[in-house]
Amino acid sequence: MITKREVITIPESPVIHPFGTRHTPEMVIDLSKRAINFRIDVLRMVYQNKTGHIGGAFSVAEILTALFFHHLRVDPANPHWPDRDRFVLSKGHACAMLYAALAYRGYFPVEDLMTFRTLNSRLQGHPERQKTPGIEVPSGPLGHGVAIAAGMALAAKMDRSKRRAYVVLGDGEINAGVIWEGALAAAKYKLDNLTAILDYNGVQQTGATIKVMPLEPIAEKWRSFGWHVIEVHGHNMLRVLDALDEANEIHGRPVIIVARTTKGKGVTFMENDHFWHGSPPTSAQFEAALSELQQEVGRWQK
Amino acid sequence: MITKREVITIPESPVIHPFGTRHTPEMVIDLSKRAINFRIDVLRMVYQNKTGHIGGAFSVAEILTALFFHHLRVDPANPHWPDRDRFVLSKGHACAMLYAALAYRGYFPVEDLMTFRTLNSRLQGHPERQKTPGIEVPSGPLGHGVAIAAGMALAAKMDRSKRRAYVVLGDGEINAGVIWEGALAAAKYKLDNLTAILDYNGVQQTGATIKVMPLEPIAEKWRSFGWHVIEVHGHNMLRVLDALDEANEIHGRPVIIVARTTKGKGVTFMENDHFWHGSPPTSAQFEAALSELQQEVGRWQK
Amino acid sequence: MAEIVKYPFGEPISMRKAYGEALVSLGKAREDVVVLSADVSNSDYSGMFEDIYPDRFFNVGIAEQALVDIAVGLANGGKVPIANTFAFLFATRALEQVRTHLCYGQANVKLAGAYAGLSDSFDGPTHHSITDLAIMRCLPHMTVVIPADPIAVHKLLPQIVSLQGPVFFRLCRNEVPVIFGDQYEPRIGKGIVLAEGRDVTIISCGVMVARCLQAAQDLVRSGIRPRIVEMHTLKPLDRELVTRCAQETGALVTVEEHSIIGGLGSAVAEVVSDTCPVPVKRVGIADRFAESGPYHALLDCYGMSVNDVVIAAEHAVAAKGR
Amino acid sequence: MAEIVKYPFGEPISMRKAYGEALVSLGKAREDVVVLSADVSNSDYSGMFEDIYPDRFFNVGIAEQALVDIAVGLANGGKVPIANTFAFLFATRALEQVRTHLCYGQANVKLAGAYAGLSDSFDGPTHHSITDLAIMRCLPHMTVVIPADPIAVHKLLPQIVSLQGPVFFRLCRNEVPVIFGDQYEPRIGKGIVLAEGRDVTIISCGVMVARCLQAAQDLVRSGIRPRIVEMHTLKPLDRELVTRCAQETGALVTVEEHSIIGGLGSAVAEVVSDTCPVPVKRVGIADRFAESGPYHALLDCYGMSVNDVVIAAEHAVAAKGR
Ligand SMILES: Cc1ncc(C[n+]2csc(CCOP(=O)(O)OP(=O)(O)O)c2C)c(N)n1
Ligand SMILES: Cc1ncc(C[n+]2csc(CCOP(=O)(O)OP(=O)(O)O)c2C)c(N)n1
Ligand SMILES: [Mg+2]
Ligand SMILES: [Mg+2]
Repeated sequence: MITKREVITIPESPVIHPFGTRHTPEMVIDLSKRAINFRIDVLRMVYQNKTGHIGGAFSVAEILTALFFHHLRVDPANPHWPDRDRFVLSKGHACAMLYAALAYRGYFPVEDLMTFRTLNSRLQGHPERQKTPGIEVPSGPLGHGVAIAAGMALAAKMDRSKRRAYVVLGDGEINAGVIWEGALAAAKYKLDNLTAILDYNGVQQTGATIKVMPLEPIAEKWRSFGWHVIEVHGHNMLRVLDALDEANEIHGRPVIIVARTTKGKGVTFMENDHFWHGSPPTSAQFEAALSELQQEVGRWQK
Repeated sequence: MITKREVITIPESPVIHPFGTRHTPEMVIDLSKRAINFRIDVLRMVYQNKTGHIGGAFSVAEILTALFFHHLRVDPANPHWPDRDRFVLSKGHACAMLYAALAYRGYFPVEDLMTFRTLNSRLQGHPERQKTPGIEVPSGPLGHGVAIAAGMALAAKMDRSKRRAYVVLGDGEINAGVIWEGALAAAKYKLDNLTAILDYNGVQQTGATIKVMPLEPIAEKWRSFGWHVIEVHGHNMLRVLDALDEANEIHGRPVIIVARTTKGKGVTFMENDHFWHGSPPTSAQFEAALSELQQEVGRWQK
Repeated sequence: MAEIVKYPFGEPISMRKAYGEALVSLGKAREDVVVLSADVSNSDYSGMFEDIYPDRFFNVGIAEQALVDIAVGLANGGKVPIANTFAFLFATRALEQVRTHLCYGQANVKLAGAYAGLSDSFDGPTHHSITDLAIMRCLPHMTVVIPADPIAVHKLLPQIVSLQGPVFFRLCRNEVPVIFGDQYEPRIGKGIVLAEGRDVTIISCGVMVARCLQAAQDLVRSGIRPRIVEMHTLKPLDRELVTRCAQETGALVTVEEHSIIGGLGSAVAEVVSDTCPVPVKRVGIADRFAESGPYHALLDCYGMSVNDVVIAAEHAVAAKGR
Repeated sequence: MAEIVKYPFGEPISMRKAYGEALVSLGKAREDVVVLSADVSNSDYSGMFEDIYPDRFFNVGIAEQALVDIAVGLANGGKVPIANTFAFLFATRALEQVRTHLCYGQANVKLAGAYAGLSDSFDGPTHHSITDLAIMRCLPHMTVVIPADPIAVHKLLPQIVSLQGPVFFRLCRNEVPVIFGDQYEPRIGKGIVLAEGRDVTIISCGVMVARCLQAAQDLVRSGIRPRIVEMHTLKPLDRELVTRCAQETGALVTVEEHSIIGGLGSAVAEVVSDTCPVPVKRVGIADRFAESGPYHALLDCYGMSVNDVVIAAEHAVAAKGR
């Protein structure tokens, strides 16, 4: 049995690298390490409560870390600050990773993480606005993120605010028609303050996307819908940070960052296997995964 | 007041040019003329009952005529023949034109046309399967056609039948997300027995598509979703006939014929004006429209 | 009470036009209001707002799911969005958006459901909206409001916008008689007794209220004195009023332009079965699709004629004995 | 009657596994059956059919609207499609497809709504399906069937496929006790009296039937003899049986894993308010969203414990007097 304390894998209070600061090697190392530590937290959360989604949480570790510990202009002490950047985890099932990021970012106590999906927890099975500080809108049913973020970006434009809207999408998720409705609308309104990040891990719930619902040519799809496309290695922290910055420089159209990632990233037996979409590990699997991730943290430590 | 008899603008029983016959000049002339006569029927139906959609009916006149009087392998005497080609008018609001084509094709008495949208009529405001022979599925709520026709094409493949599925789409209609869900699925299952025809008239209900919801680059959108695209002048009967044939020769992927058309085609004051999407004409407008269309028939008569 | 209802009724006025005007007034009064439509702004008359406040108007094309989701995003930015499309589309095509973000997420978005009931009569059953009340009513946190005439549209819309949280405002397309006078002061959540009576209570909403008032005159002539209640708010239902009517009149009739399953009739039956079991006769569409045709003819043919109300009231009274 | 219900209940069996097995048997019996899923075939267990009949199985990705529409196209070609996804998605995301093509168009498509009620308990309120019965029930031409245990799944699925027209088959995700013995022979449209009693009738469906049988034992101990009715078909409702129970026992309790608005309770209240007004107490979720947590704990916390049924029955009996 894991105690609540054990979850604190980064005992020092985490450094925030404010938006606009240079992407120094130290910062990249710090954020990369942190992303792996978040994977460990997620692993513990899902293992302890025997429920949750590991695969798609692991694939967005670097993306969420880059957003919450550098790129997003948010204030955990004032989560309703009107000019905060807006973030939507459209692939809501990956919320264990978001909860880890939010907790360490200061939105709520890190101790709460281990209550994930239990009765009376503030951390629901999928993101929930009322219970969890830092969540803008619920998610879980896939497909909403593009259109919602478009609405957020539209509101920012009306307010002549510099705030931006960010949305993280799953690749299976973009099978959903409402994604393309939102894509058309964002292009119509030239929402260059909207950045989508596609977690292009090539796997959805029941198998590889190429088998379940082929998506190639992915960049052409978004381009033909009026979006600017940036392709990036989604586990390379520096590239992710740079891509997020680059998106701010695209004018007159929304941007999608197609992040090439691996589902279950970091744990060899979980990678690319849709079994790990929504299954909790056994204790042996937990130990193996933990040790692999800890070794990986160790490699960044050097 | 128009009597029921007056609707019969083609008194001779219409020639059917069976599928596979050569697209002779006589056939093209006959079908072109017939399409204009159908416009006259539609005009009368909408005028008499003061309700219905003219603009989008006029833009598909040649397409529906080509399909029902040549291309489709159907048998009005046996509307449930299992191996009939399947046709879905996804932009169901244009059904006045479909009803005209079905009536003259022999599915039900031509006299019934003038009962359009009245109580107890077999001709509902939007297509209805139970009441109207020749209708495969209801339509009206936009967006269903691609996915439904994909299901029809899939069934044909399972049965190893040569029957094909056809669907006519509006350009405004393809704003709807479910269109793109269906497009992905049709490509996944390589449904080369599915032909979509996009009535690309550039106008939707509240204005030009470029203003309401821009769709360009249209061909790239469909290509990036895995479809073969044929572009054609949608009021040029020979080109429409040829494109429908050409679609049969594309293997391994579904085909969309992007038909460049004009909303309200054939009546100068109706063309390209979204006002004529769903408004019935006054008596003066009716007379003016009728005379312009009759002159046009006359030109083909020579 | 006589001042609430106008006798004789005023000339018919277009409900959608009244709605467009109310929207424009609101646009003036409240700068945070934004209006969205899904390529039907010339049907639902939200286009009247667009003409005057183009910068606060968004036409998202034929994309009802995105319509609601974009509104959710705008609400997150502090706007008060009023999303417009056909009632049946909110209640079906965009329902997951409504459930997840408006009801569960409690986004402050208002839905103006145009062409409700059979009012888009000629377009036929694909466009009729005969189950929207059942669908919206079952969603937690949803408020469901149904104006009975053009005056009600004007009086209710500002309240809807002032309310925090999602509201479904169910609108008729057509010209309907003005039944309310200046004394009509609806408050969301409170039913209104339009006429007193002790033999039976007729509870109705929307354009059927006028038909109930007509039915009341027939009933009085045949010796039945009905109480007439206008239930402009279907959810939250005025349970106290419903129970009191059951206690005081011993029988109820519900009248709605909707299926007899799941809507007002069902809401009333739920309450009185719990608090004061009395006969409830439900007037509405008998769980079937209608057809294309003229509006008032459809109402008559599909179980919502004045006479249908009269007969239901007679049956309700007769059932009291047993 | 004792043979219908097994006492003590059998060991818990996974409902979704029972469903997968029933689907496979059906695949053998009927070549015209095709199965579709929307990227959740390892959740809804339609994947068991895929394993054996891959050529008759279609995974359309995360596209529930296309799922239903493609099924409509297949039905048009003479197949009998069984579409599979989460119950809440049929009842919201794909609802317009369901309404327009299955109900209005009467396409012969079956919907297997997985993870219904609170049974996808840990995924939380976004995935819970607490209004699907209200939504499906209000649609004309829809048949709504809710199996109470794994045996019922096996017995009902073939009937559903034999029926011409759309059916919504509401399925629990989890392991539930086997309550029925071999004598259980459900017929769609007919409720079943599982236990006789004269003081009150408890009408329930789905996994709550087991809890009602447990509640009955408690009630008998405290001197109340409840009649227990299993209403596996919510629509068309067995009105005769409901009315007879009202007449013979004078009070009713409805029990469902669903909001108390619009579902079984509402259907029963509609009927008895019309035919035989008696107290009806509705057990279910009190018009709110639940939360994440273990399944049985959620049922207990959100108003569907055995004790909630007992208390409702006591209240119903007490209300008879008044
Ligand atoms: C509309 C909808 N359909 C189905 C599901 C069930 N579901 C949850 S996650 C998932 C797969 C998502 O795949 P992807 O978007 O690729 O996510 P990732 O690989 O990043 O986990 C599915 C089908 C859902 N949540 N919402
Ligand atoms: C889902 C849906 N949304 C809105 C409508 C209302 N509507 C009917 S026709 C139409 C415009 C269609 O435009 P388009 O597809 O371009 O058709 P066309 O120009 O050929 O008439 C709209 C918005 C509808 N029928 N269905
Ligand atoms: Mg993926
Ligand atoms: Mg058009």
